[in-house]
Amino acid sequence: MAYVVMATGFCLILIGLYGSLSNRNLMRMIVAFTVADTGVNLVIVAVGYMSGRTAPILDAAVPVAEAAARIIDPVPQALVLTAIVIGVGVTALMLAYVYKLYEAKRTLDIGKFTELKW
Amino acid sequence: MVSALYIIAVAMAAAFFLGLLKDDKRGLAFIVTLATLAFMSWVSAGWLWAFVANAAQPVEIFTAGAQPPFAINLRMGLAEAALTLLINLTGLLSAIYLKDTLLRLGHRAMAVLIIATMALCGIILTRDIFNLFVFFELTAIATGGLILLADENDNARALSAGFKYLIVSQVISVFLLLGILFAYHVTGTLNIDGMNGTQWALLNGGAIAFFMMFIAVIAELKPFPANGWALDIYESAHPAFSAIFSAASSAATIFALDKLLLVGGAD
Amino acid sequence: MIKRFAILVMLLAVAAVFATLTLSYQPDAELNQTARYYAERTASEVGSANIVTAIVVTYRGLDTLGEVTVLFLASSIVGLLLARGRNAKLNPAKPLPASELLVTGSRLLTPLVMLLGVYVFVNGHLTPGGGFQGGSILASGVLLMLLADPLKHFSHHLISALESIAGLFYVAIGVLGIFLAGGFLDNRILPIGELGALFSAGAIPLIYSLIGLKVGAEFSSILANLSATEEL
Amino acid sequence: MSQLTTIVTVVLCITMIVAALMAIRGQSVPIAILAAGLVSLSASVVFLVVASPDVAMTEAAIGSGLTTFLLFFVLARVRGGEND
Repeated sequence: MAYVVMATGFCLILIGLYGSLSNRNLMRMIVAFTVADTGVNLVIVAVGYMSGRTAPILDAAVPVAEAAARIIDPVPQALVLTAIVIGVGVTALMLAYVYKLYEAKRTLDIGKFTELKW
Repeated sequence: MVSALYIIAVAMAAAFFLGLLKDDKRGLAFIVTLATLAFMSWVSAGWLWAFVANAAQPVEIFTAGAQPPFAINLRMGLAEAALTLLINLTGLLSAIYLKDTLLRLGHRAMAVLIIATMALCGIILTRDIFNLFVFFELTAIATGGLILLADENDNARALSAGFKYLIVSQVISVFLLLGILFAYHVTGTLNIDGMNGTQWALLNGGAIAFFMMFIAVIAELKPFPANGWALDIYESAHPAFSAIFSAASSAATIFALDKLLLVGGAD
Repeated sequence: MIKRFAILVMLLAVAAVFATLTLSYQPDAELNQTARYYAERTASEVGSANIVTAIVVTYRGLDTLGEVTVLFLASSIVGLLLARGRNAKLNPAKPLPASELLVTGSRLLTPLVMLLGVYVFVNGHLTPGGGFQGGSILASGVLLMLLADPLKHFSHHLISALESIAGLFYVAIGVLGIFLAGGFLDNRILPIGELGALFSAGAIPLIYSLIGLKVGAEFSSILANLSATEEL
Repeated sequence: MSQLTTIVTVVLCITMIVAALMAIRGQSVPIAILAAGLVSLSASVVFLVVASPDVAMTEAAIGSGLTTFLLFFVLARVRGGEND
């Protein structure tokens, strides 16, 4: 199970990176980055997964005594929470940039901003 | 000596406080900015003096009342004190030099400047690799914001340089995050000192995880192939910001690289 | 064409790295030392039923503080970026009024969405969910109001005031942790209470509610700034 | 791990990969954004299957909800340059 989810996560990252680097339209780059971020989150959660165990919530079903034997690794989940919100923060910032770039040059093609070296 | 944690706590409190001020109180906001940056420089100067003059021992600062491998800890040693002093002074001097731009742009730009300086100090102080990643992201976003301090006329160039910078920092953070995660999976801890003990890098998959983290942080230093877009940032951004961007963030990134070498087992 | 070929070659190298990572990965049978510590000690030390919340708010509290600052930065910079253009044009084009269905629907739904958001971040330490999820649900409630009435002028100062007050309280609670309890952001400044009760786990409900308000305010300010822009 | 959840996970993973390909290859940008939203949505269901409810809620609320809306909101503002 963990292998399936991890392999999918890695495929999403590759697809996202290819999409963002090969597209010329700014909006498509950002959409591809969103896909890459989702892929990274999938891989992170897949690494913390142990088959046959349950979610790290202590309640009637998982009493404190047997917690260590029955829950999966909670640390990657805490990291993914932070990674998702950072991804949204950067995406919102990039979208504001796209709006201002379009306002300045009336085009979304990254090639048109050619006064730069790249 | 004031605990080094106050560099981070006071900087955040000041940035959030600036949000409270009305838009017309920009003079007061600027004074608060200068006071915060001066306080941060004073704290790190105090530590530097403690280490140089009366040879104090490096201090570990624990958070959340738990031992380091299970909570985040910061270390204030001689190197950290000197580097944070460099960064805070750079922030303070560029705030003074940026006076008219900051007053024109209002309290939001000042909050961004304070948080950028705090994030760079955080990269140096923290002993936890995921915390290092969070501070790297903070620096990347703050740099994306500070580029806009450029003057009005060549706005398009600053914007496109900023956009390219954000794209490259997104790609770097993908690899850094994966590297951190597989390092955690192999060693079982996120703490830099905890990782240093076991020669984990040679175990299964550990070498690749370390290699990914290493490459990501080196890419942060903007070496030769990636310096196309970095040059444009220097040209289009405000000279004071170029000072922060080149001196302070490179110093912080090199120190982070040194910590990562520690992780790899190179003692 | 060359550029595309170069990208493909680079991605092939990256794919090879990922493949070796996947193949050499073995899920470990037992929790490693950090996860075992959290599994055993959360109930006694922190008192939160949701272990992930205990890690996010208390054990790795500095991460979450940095996290909230990332969102604060994003909303400030978006405000900085979009505010400059706005005062240039004084009379925004009149957007078409929202349809009747949307207005009445959102009038009914917005309070429910807000209630759900508050429920999610108040019970962060008991059930899955917390500040980030509750805050984004709050923001989608504000979003519904924005869609229903595009011309409704959101007072940016109120949103940024709420955001700053929540942030200041969060840092104050953090610093309070140094004096009253073990360290910065330690949640034992309030009694831990017994596991599973609403007012348990020390300051975690308080901290997560502040984070929920702050994240909700930040997303709303990003959306309000974006909605105040004109169609180009 | 019961057969059903494995099948559900495999089906969801395949939809994610197909949607991701559509997201970068889509004929028009709105279709690409919808495909990215679908990727996030099925990712949050996979998170549930992999026993991490917190992450599933976050991914659903922020990943597919807010991000998709932000993208559509800015796309509406930047309509002109869509197909170059």
